This record gives sequence, structure tokens and C-alpha cells, in this order.
Amino acid sequence: MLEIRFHGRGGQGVVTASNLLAVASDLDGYWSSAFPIYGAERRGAEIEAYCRIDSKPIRVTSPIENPDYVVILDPTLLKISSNPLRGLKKSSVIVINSPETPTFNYRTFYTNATQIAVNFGLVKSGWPLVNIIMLGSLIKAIGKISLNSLEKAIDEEFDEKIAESNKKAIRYAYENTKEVKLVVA
Amino acid sequence: MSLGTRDILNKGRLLSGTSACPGCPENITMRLVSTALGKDAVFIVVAGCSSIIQGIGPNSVYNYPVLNIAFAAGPSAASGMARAFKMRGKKVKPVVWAGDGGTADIGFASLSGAAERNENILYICVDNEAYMNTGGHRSGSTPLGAKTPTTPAGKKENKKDLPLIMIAHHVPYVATASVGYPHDLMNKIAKAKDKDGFSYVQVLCPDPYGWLFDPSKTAELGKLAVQTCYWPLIEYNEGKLEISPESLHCLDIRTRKPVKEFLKMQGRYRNVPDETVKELEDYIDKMWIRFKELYEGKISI
Amino acid sequence: MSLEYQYFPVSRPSKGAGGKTGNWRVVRPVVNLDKCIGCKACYLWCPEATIIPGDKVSIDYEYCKGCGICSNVCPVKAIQMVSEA
Amino acid sequence: MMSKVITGNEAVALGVKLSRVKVTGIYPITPQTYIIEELSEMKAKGELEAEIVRVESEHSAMAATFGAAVSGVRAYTATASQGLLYMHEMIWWVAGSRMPIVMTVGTRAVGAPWNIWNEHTDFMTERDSGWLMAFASTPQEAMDLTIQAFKITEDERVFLPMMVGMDGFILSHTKTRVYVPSQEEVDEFLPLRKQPYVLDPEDPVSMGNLFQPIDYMKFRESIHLAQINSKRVIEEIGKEYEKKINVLGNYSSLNESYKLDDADYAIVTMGAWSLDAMQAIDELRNEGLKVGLYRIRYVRPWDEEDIRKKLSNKDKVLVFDRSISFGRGGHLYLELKSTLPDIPIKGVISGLGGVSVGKDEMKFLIKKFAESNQVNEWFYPSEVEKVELRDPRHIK
Repeated sequence: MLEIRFHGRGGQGVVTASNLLAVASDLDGYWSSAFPIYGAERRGAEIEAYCRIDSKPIRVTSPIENPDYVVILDPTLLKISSNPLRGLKKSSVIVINSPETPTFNYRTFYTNATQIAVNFGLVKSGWPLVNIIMLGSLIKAIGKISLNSLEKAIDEEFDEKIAESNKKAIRYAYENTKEVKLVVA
Repeated sequence: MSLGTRDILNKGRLLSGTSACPGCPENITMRLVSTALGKDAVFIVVAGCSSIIQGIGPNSVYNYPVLNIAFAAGPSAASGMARAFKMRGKKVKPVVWAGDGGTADIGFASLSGAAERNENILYICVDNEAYMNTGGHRSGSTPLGAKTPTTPAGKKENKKDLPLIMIAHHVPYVATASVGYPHDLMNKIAKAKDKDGFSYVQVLCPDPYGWLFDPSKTAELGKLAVQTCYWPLIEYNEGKLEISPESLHCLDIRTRKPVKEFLKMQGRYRNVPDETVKELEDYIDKMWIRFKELYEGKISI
Repeated sequence: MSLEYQYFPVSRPSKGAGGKTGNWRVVRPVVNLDKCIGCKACYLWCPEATIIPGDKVSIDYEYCKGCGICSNVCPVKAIQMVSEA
Repeated sequence: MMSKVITGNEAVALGVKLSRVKVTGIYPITPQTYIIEELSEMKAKGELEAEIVRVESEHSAMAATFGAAVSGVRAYTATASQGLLYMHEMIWWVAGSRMPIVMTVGTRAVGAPWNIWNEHTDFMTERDSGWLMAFASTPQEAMDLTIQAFKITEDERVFLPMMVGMDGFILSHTKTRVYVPSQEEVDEFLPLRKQPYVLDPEDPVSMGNLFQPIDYMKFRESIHLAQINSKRVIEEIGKEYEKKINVLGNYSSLNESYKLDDADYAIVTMGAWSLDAMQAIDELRNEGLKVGLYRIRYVRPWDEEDIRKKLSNKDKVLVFDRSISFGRGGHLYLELKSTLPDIPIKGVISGLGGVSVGKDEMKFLIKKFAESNQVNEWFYPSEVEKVELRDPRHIK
């Protein structure tokens, strides 16, 4: 079973990202379950969402404490808390929205999703919509969920126009996601 | 007079042998209302005297389908019924039958909600000005100065102005009536029934055992309440306020009968202090100034 | 499965659901047929539907509770309340 | 049947639509709000042929739903927590009136203090009301039970309302694969509405006026017997559902067992964490511990016979409760205790107010229980164990 944890801020589409991944995985024939931690958080607050992917029905329901993949939609989160890096295993992989090359002691993938969002016009109420773009990076890192299924999931979720620009953006993110050469400390 | 005695002979749907106290004004109202409504109505009776008046199951003296229901649930249950009948393509009017406690107090939120949604229901408040079924305890609709078991020294607050509150909901139809004027009541119910939306009719029901007067005087008290202008007979129809003919004299303070004549017949106003009577007169006067201005179009709600 | 155990709180319209209410009466209305003009005011206001209308009215004593409203609303004072004792 | 990745709330809304509900009285409360949003959305798109009464309180939501039901149409509502407690009076009224209605309860803690997260106390406090009470463990089951509920409640041997519980957030907000039947399949399964009486001027029956004490008592006995007799109906309808609609489901019995036959120890659970428990059992069995699960799906009717059959040969039983009857213990624990007076039973209360109890905590507890019996009645997962308990303020 793959366990993926998403970190972002309220209003960034953290929950939508986790949901879309679940739908895409389902289309690829896997079982999946996606859920958020719901609190009284408002826009801007730290938010987590979870997605599990497996070849058989998923039975565990608890929040993911030891993720295989951590997706960080907003790098500024790392400045306010250590939550995004909580409970990581040696084998855990970080996928982060970052303008520069990040340095973690984990296998890391990164892309400048904020810039991509601006370039592709995915900005709403002043906020770049990075959530779906980061899914492009994530499936690149995971390797076994297809871009095709993710595109289908996006088509199901959004109106045609929004879906089209998102699909272009994830493809771009998918193709331009970089892996950081691991520096062992 | 659109409804003559011939209609009444054929249409009254209250059967003899009720569990009501002798001289019950709610029974008079039920007979008159059912006459005006005809067959195609379903009654929703909230907790109150009428829950008991129907008699003991499996029989009931109300010759209607009746849904007896908890105190605060009348207007919402009626809303659900109205929607169900709409889905079934049936022209049936849900009629909420509630006392003043169920209307002014515990049921007010659901009444206001149903009015705001303009549900296709008719709400009838049989206003005997107290929780008569439990022993005559004060409600929001009990008038100033009235002695009840929970206000033994006389109520300190004025009667809640329900008709105006309902008018402020801008529903198609709001009216007041009194058991003293049967034809006025029946005409108003007939109009309310035909509205495709929410209508509210509040009927003053002088209660011999709560107001403490001889039951044979029920109709007389119902008339006196109107003649002294204590109880206004009005009609708010599609945004226009009308004063019913029986109450037109109230527009001029000089043609009103002194409220004392109404009060002196009731035990609940025995030994009422003069200043309370004065306050009550003042309340009545202000009420009529408001109605006059509304009626003459000087103010609107 | 027999459905005998199913029992629902439903009622049907029926006269006298509150009992034979005539025996609540302490005073009885008596119509003076010479005076009655058949106007049916008593019928209109009767809270128990116990006035039987016609050219002259009569009274259903099985259910009449003796409240006396009929006597009071009669414009020609044709109904007298008489003690049951 | 087609599969979709949807939340428990969406699954229930689809079940309601497929059951051709005609009127729903709705009022928002977290975590069920998405159900009524979905229904409103379906109606706006013309997919749902129903009247939606957007009332001003939960008391009114139940009253409106009830009013519609007595007028002869299929009616549904949903609520949670404070809302469920606020409609408590009407819940009793509906059952007393013997009116088939279906309601979803997205379970949630009850204040004070405010808490929006999952626990079962709200749901369990209604167990004396006369309603049939089922509880789902997956979004799939939430939908399946909703569709079955209409048929069960409208069976002439039952004629009682039914609430279907579903863990707030854990099921209501989790997106996962759900097999959704076609309209034709549901139509074939669910016949036209039946109910004990309809309020209609053509035949003026009335409901609920005063009856003699002896009649009242007979009505109460009738509800009790209908509850007991509903067991067979639920099994029949469950089997039919399995055959006609969801071949993957397991609805032929009220409750469910997992690796129980050869188990020395049994645990009892209800709701979503039952699946975590199954996972824990698999792992513990690999470690050689012979433990099995009995999952309560129906709180009412209570399947005393099956519980005795499945559990009376166990060495001991551990009951997990996500609810509390203050001063006495977990509700399921109390029920089990009265059903199995001769077996050592222990109850553990946890997961209240959204405290997360998963597979690992289950493993810890079961192991401890099996090996030493030393399980505290109140279990706090390690990460919240060091909660600072504040002193009450002493008022002079």
C-alpha cells in the first residue's frame, strides 16, 4: 500500500488534490481512499489530506503518520511547523513546490508550481492554484499512476475550460519535475 | 355574506360529543372554519386544548384527516404535507390548528420559517390568550394585567402583536377574526384557503374558564372585544391592509366603546388597577394609530 | 408471519368520541317553539353541533353540554336554560 | 452497476436519489451537510424529482419529513449531533406514528464543549426511540443500507422508521470506490411505497389523538414486537439486495463476523474502525493470536440470538465503544453484557470527540487484553495520553 500525505494551506485545494489522486488511481485499477483532517481551519491555515492506494480494498481509516510520499504545496509551511516532515521513513519521498533546489535528507522531487500556475493563468482570488499542478509532479515521482488517468479525473471534476488549462499545467509540471541528487549528510 | 346558513348546514365538520369544556370557543371556530374550508383540507393539530377536544381514539370528533403533533412542529409538518400533496398532484390544503402558546411562543420559529418560505398552507391561531390546556398559564399572547396561575398579580407585559409580525413576513394573506363575528371569520377563511401560498388567520377565542366568565357569554365577549377595539378585525391581502367593517369605528378614538366594558366581564381582570387599564388603553390606542397609518397608506411594512 | 401484533394509533371520525357529553349538563336549553323564528343564530354559535336546524330548531340532548350560548345569542329570547335538578 | 470514487455523503445522496425519494426536509449540520448539498444540486440539475423543504431547524426538518411521509410519499432527512438531539422529540413522534422514514446520521460528538469530530454517542442516545438503527462501516455500506432501509421500513411486518449511522468525516468525507447500482436495478428491488395509513381527505383517518392507557401500552408493545420481527425482514431484504444489486455485499445477516469461528478471543466493534480492527486481527493472527471480530451493524433490532451463537464459546470478549453512557460505560458494552451474562466481557471506550484510534492502537489493545486482561476502561492513544487535565474552578 502507498500512503501519501498532502500539506497545504486552507484554500489551496489540498483536499481536491488528494481526491483527484484517488480518482486517478481508481481509473488505473487500484483501490484508493482519500480524506482530509477536518478542523475548524479557515483560509490560510495549515491543512493536511491523505490518500492511500493499494491493489486490494483499503481497510485502515486513520490519518497517515508514516507516509511513503509527502506532498508540500506551499514551501512556507516548513517555516511555521515541522508537521510536513513528521513521521517520515527512510524510504519516504518528498514532492515539493519550490522555486529553488530543496535540500532534504530524503529523496526529493520539486517543481516551481507557483510559477507554472501563474504562467497557465491558474490564479483565483490572488492565489496561484498549485494543487493540481503538484499532482503532475507527484505521479512523476510515484511512477505507476498514469497521466492519462489523472487527466480523466480532472475532466470529471471540472468544467471544460478549467480542466483544459489544468491539464496543460500538469503535463508541463510532469515533464519539468526535477529530482534532487541526494546528498547524504 | 357569501356563506349563508344553508352552507353551514351542509358543511360543518365538527361532530357532537367533543371533549371540550362547555361553551368552548375553539369548537365554535372549528365549526365555522370547516364550513368555509370544505372537505379538501388536512388538519395539523399541535399540542393544546384541541389535542384533547378530539376525544378518545380510535375515534375523533374532527371529521377531517388530522395529524396530531408535538408543540413546535405544526408549520413544518404542514410544509412537508403541502409538498407531498404537490408531488401527488392533489389539491389539498394543510391547515395548522394551534393555540396562542403554540403560535406566539414555542412554535414561533417554525411558523416564521414556513411563512418566510411562503409554503402553501393555512395557519389558524385560536387565540384564547393563555395555555388553557395546562390550566390557563400566561403566554406571549396574554394581555397586560390579566391574572393567570403564573401571573397571579397580573401580567406585566403587553400581548405579542402577532398579526403585525406575520404581516412583516409579507405573506399573501393575514387576517384576524373573532368568534363574535362568524360570517367575517368564514369569509376570511374562504379567502385564505384560495391563496396559493402562506396565509395566517388569528381568531380571538374568549375562554370562559381562563378568562373567568359565564360560558353562555362566549359569543358576547367575542363581540365586546371588537366593539371596544381591544381586538382589531383586519385583513392584509396581497400587500394591502383593510380594516374589517366591524372594526372601522376604531379608527376614531371617539367612537370606541371603553375597554372597561370588556374587562369588567372577566374574572382575570377583577380588581385590575386603574393604571393598568390606562396602560392597556394606551396600548390599544397606539395599535390603532399604527393600523390607521397603514390603512391610509402613510406607512408601510 | 401473522400481522396481529401490528397496532397503530389512528382514529376515524365519530360522534361522541368525547363520550355521551349530555350528562355533563346541569342546565338544559329549552326552545320555546312559539317564539323561535328559525334564524339559526343558536345553530351558528353552538360549540357542540347539538342544535338541529329546521323551520324551528331542536336540540340533541344526548350531547348538549348546557353551556347556554344558544340562549344568549337568540335574538328573540326563545331559549330558556332550565335546571336539570 | 458502475463504480465511482465518492465520499460516504455522496454515496448516501445517490442512494436517496435511486430510492426515488419524493420529499426531504433539510437543515445543514456538519458532517452530513454534503448530503443535502448533493440532493439540492441533483434537484437543480433536474436529476432528482423531489421537493426539498429547506426548514429553519432540525426539529422542523424531521417534522417536515414526517408531514410528507404521512401524506403518502417516500421521505428522507439527514442530521448529526446537536441536530439529532434537537429533533429528539420528533424522532419519537415518528416512531410512535409508525411512519416509514429513513434518516442518515453522520455521527459526531455532542457539546459542550463544541466538537465537530466523530463519535457515536449522538446516534446511540436514540436507541430507545423505536427506530431501527443500522450503522455502516464503509461508504458502500452507507449507500447499500440506505436503499435497503426504504424497503425494510415500508414492509408491513415492520412499519417503523430507520436511521443509518455513518462515522462523521471518517466515512462521510472519505472518497473511495463505491459500486453504484443503476436506476433499473433499484426500481426492480424497491417497490412503490407502502405505509400503514395515509392522511387524505378522501378517507379521513387521523393520527395520534388521545387514547386510553391500555391502548397506549398496546401501541408500545406493537413497536417492540415489530422491532423483534424486523430481524427476519432485514435478513430477507439483505439477501435480496445481495442477489439483485450488490453481489459483493454481505447482507444476509444483521451483523458481521470476521475470523471468528476458530477464535479464542473476540472483539466487538461498530462503524468504520471495524475495518482497522480487521487489519489488526490479520496481523495479530500472523503473530499467533487467535482473535476474531464481531461487527454490530444493527443496534436495533438487537440480534441477541446470533450474538449468543457466535460469542458464547469464546474465552473472553473485548467491546470497543465510541460512545459513553456516563456512569455506566459504553453502550455496546452494556448491551453485550446483558446478552452474554456468562462470559468475561470487558469494555473499552475510546475515539470520543475525534480521537484517532487505528489499526496500531487496536493491535496494542487486543494484545494486552488477550495476554493480561489489563485494559483500561478509557483508552487514550499514546500521542494524546499526556493531555493536561485542568482543575475545575471552585466557585465560592
